[in-house]
Order: sequence, then structure tokens, then C-alpha cells
Amino acid sequence: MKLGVLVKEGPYMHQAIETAYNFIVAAMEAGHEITGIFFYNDGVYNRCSTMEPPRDERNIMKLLSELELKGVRLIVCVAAGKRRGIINQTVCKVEEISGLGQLLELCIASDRMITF
Amino acid sequence: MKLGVLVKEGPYMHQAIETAYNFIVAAMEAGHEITGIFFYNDGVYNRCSTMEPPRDERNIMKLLSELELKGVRLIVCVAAGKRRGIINQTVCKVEEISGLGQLLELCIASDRMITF
Amino acid sequence: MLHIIKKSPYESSAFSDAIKYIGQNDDVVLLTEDGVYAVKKGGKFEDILKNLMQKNAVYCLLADIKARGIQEDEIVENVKIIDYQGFVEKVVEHNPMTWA
Amino acid sequence: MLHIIKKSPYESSAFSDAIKYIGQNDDVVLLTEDGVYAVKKGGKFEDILKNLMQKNAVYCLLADIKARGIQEDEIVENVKIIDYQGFVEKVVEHNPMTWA
Amino acid sequence: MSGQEKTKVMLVCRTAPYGTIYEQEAIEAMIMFGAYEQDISVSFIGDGVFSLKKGQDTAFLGKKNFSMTYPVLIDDFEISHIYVEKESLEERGLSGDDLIAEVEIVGRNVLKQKMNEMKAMLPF
Amino acid sequence: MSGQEKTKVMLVCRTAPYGTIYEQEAIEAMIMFGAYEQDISVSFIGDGVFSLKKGQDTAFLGKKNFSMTYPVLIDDFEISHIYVEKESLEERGLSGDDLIAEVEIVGRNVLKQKMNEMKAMLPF
Repeated sequence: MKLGVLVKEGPYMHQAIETAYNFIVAAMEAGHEITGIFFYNDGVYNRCSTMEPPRDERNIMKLLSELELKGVRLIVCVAAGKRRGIINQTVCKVEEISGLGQLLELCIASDRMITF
Repeated sequence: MKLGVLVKEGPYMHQAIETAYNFIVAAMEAGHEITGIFFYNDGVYNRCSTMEPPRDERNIMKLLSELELKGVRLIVCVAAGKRRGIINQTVCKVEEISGLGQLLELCIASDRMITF
Repeated sequence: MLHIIKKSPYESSAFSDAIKYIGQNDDVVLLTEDGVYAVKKGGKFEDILKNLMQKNAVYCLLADIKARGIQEDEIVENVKIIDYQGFVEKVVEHNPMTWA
Repeated sequence: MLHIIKKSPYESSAFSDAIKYIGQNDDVVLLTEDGVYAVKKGGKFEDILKNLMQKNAVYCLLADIKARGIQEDEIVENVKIIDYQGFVEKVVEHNPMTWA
Repeated sequence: MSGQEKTKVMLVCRTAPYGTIYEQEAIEAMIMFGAYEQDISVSFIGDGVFSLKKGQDTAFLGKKNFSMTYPVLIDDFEISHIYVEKESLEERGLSGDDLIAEVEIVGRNVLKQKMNEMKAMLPF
Repeated sequence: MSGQEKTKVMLVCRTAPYGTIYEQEAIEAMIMFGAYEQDISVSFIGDGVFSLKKGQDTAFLGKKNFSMTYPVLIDDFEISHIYVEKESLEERGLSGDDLIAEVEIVGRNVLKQKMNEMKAMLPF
């Protein structure tokens, strides 16, 4: 099945991105296709490249980049990212900066859309 | 009176920093001394220098910097900032990076400690 | 103590947790941000506020009620409206605790 | 529909808002993150869950109950425990709506 | 998308305005989604109904009053439906007269039926 | 600080662990504050009481189990008092036997009195 993902919360503060990551790994193991992860609201902070969490904590930015290496599209909302300072080239690891239309495209292209 | 301020929420997502700013301006106008603003939890995002909000929205980073020009200490927690990627020199406008001890020092040095 | 409540009482337990801690006559309540929704006449919290105000003063922040379109005649009687200057004065008078 | 509830029912209205939307027999509930606190026996939401489960299935996420120290024998009867694989299966079976 | 059926998407707004940014960023989504010629509806339940309250004046806050956008969502931005949950209004001491825009005030059961027809629901 | 009275500060923990970071970052504050030879107390009310629940196992989450810190806060990190509100425990079906650390379980009225003695309260 084709699954689209919307992430609305930032890293560390909320568990949302951790639940999303564990869900996506399980979905891919079960053979489902992830059509993309759209980062909106504080979700854009998940792509801040300068994160340095303590060694005994997961680096969320890197975990997401690993998903990208496995072919998952990571899409950061341009408006939410600009407002918060998270799409500047020197600051952040952003593969695809896009408008909110991409979120709707994900809804269209996916059998299920799930929000974290 | 000496007033210390703790900010625990990030910009835009929560109204906290806006209420804090309006409170601080009113307090300074009334002749009170602000002993410092300590940024903890997602509050550290308020010092992200790359923010580019739309023109009809306030730039929170800059408003806070104006307070600093008026002599208000802005202190970003090193642990909370590192975890979220907000104390890297190239990324963020941070005047004073400090440990949590500074938060306790603010409690000691202030007649009142208020949390936003 | 000054109990600052900044979350909507419909959405968060901040309001109900806070009012359990209003024990003394010199405790006062300040509703800010989404906390101001508690003041609406005909809303779910009208009676709780009225009961509270038999002993304790309740304030709400002008900028926040204005932004949310709450008119003065929609506010439960005896709730006092203050601006940021008044907010500062309350903090000077009472030790603040924020309920978020 | 799959109603995913991820906030503590003690702290947030997410739980109470969500269960009002469980109308059909094919609606199911998945408690994740702080939402799992609803499953605790002897807690405030035991009766609400039992009532709900007369018609609708309620699931909770293994990783989240483990992290929070909720043991299997502390969970209201008939609540089903699933892992992330089970979570994926539920999303495949039902259209999800997240209550946060 | 010619020949294809329109995708039904609902933005479910459950948060009050100004205290958090969710409602404002939900509006930004509504405005963008309207341009895609799909079947977009918006529902307001719980504290979300406060977003439609008449008379919002944000001058004292120094923030943008974005409630002006709601009245033109259907005509100017091609949103198909704006639903407001009747029970949430009543619980908050509000009625249709208090609202800024022409909206469809519907009971919870009706709104639930609409949700069942959606391909995707996006909560805000 | 010799000769001066110690400053009384209370961290008021009202959030459940893991769902948000507040509780974890509150612990980081407790650990640091202990080194300053002030009079630091910690209270757990509302969902905060869940932080002290026995048997937390975060292996499935891939996160750190920070509940181990609570039992040593007083002895190793010089926190003066750990208070847990009795009413919040009861509402959640919990008792002292369910808790990870030796704490002072106190009624709301007692805890309110303690709050009145504080110079500063920091909510988490």
C-alpha cells in the first residue's frame, strides 16, 4: 500500500517524529511504499542539520537522512521553514523544499495519509 | 523590582515569546529591571538567526535582539540548544550560551521569576 | 500567589489543575493567551469562575481577549481586564506560577 | 476509521474529543504515546474504555506502554496490545485520523 | 487530472487561534489547496470553532488578524465546504450569530459521515 | 553564599514522560541545580506523577530511560525534597507502591503551603 506521512511536531520536544520513524521502518519492512514525509509546522525543525544530541540519544536528523538513502522523499514546507529559519542552505539539511501543494499531492498519490 | 524570565516555548508555534516580549517591554517602561531571559526547552529556537517570517509578521529573533541592545541579558541553555542544533555559530544569534546553573542564578538574583 | 493560566480550559488540564491550588484569599488568577476562553459568559467555566471569585480575584489580559473577539459584555461579571502594565503590577504584588 | 489518540486523557481533550467521533462499529481506536495512559486499570478512564469496547476495538502500542512502566496486568481487560507492525496493519485496514 | 475523480481531503481544525500557530498554518494550507481543483473541505470542532468568532482584533497583540480569510475561502479560494460542529459551539456558549463567515453548522453525527467519505484527513 | 539564606526554588513537574521532553529536561535541571547549595525541591502533580512509575522500559522506543535518576536525586544530587501530590496519584489509580523512588506523598493543601514558601517556582 502507498502511505504518505505528515509530521507536525519538532524533534525531542515531542515524541511524534520518533513514532513516525518507527512506524515508517515497520511499514517498509512489511513491503509498503512510503510516498513521502512532509514536514509542516514545527516539524520542519526535524531537518536542522546542526543537531548535536548527547551520545545516548538518537540523532533524529541522521535517522531521517538514512530513510532518504533508502529512497524515502523528505519534503520541507517552504513557508513553515522560512518563518522558523530552517531552510537556509548553511543551516539545514534539506533535500526538497516545497510548497503546501506537495502535501496535497501526497494525499492524492497515497492510499493512506497518516499524521504524526 | 528585579524580574527574571524563563522562556520554554519556541517562536511562532506558541504565543509564549510574544507574551514575554510584551510583558518585558511593559516592565521596563514601569522602571523594573530585567535580570535576564533564560531560553530553555524549545525556547532556544527563539534565537535562530535565520528566521525569515513574512513581512506582516514580527521577527521574534530581531525583537529580542533589540531588547539586548537595551541591556537585557539573553541566555541560551547549552544542553537544550545543542540537542536542537541552535548554538552552532554559523546558525544562530547567541550572545550568551550557558548551563542550567544560570537559570538558578537568575532565581537567586531576581525578586520574581516568571515563566512563559 | 499569582496563578497564570495560559491554555484553553476546554483543551488542557492547566485550568482545572490550577484552580485546585487556589487556597488562600490572597491567591489571584490571571488568564492569558488561550486561557482567556474561560471568561466567556454562557461557556462551560462560567460557574467555576463565579464560585472562585467569591474569595479570589480573577484577571484577564486585554490583548488576548481582544485578539480572540471576546467583547466586554461577553465576559463573566467581576472578571477584571488588565493590560500588560497591569500584568507587570500583578507579578510585582504576587509570586507567579505559570500553568501551561 | 482508525482513531489515533496520542495525548494523555488527563491532560488534553484529544481523548474525549475523539471518542465522541466513534460512531460506527468499524471504527477502532489506537492509543499511542501519552494516549496510552487511558488503559490503566483503576484510572479515570477505565469505565469509558469498557463502554467503548462493547462495540469498538481498542488497541495500544507496546513500545509506549513499556516505556511508561504499564504492565500487562495493569491494563483494562480486552484492550489489545500491538507493536509497530500491528500499527501499520491497522492503518492499512482503516483510514486514520490523528487526535493530538 | 481530467477524467479522474477529485480527491476528497478534509482539514480538521481543533485548535484555538493565536495561542498556537496551528490555525494560522492551517489557513495557509487551505489557501494553497484551493488552487489544485480537488474537493477540499474544512471542519471546525472543539476549540477550533473559536477561530470563526466575530470581532477579532489583534492590534494589541502585534499579530496578524487572519480571521479575515475565512469569509472568502469558499468563493475566492475554492474550498468546497466549511463545516462547524454544533455541539462544540454550544459547549462554548456560541451560536451561528457569533461567527464571522457563512458556514454549515452540522451535528457531530453528520460531520462523522462526511469524514467517512474522505480520502485523507489532516488534523490541525 | 556564606552567611546568606539559601534560595528556595521548586521545580513543578506536571507532564508525563516520553510524550514530550519537558520531564527529561526538568531532570537535567534538577541535576545541575543540586550543585549550587541552594534549597531545591521538586514536586509532581497532575500527569507529572507518571514520571515516577516503576518498571519503565524504553528499549522498544529506542530512547533513554531517565527514570533511574529519581531514586538518587536526594542523596547524590542534593535535592532537598521530592513531593508527590496524593490526589493526582489516586485519580490515576496509583499509590506509593507503584513509585520508583522514596518520595514524600503529600496532600494538595500541604503542597500548596510548600509552594507559598518558595522564592521561585519553575513549571515543567
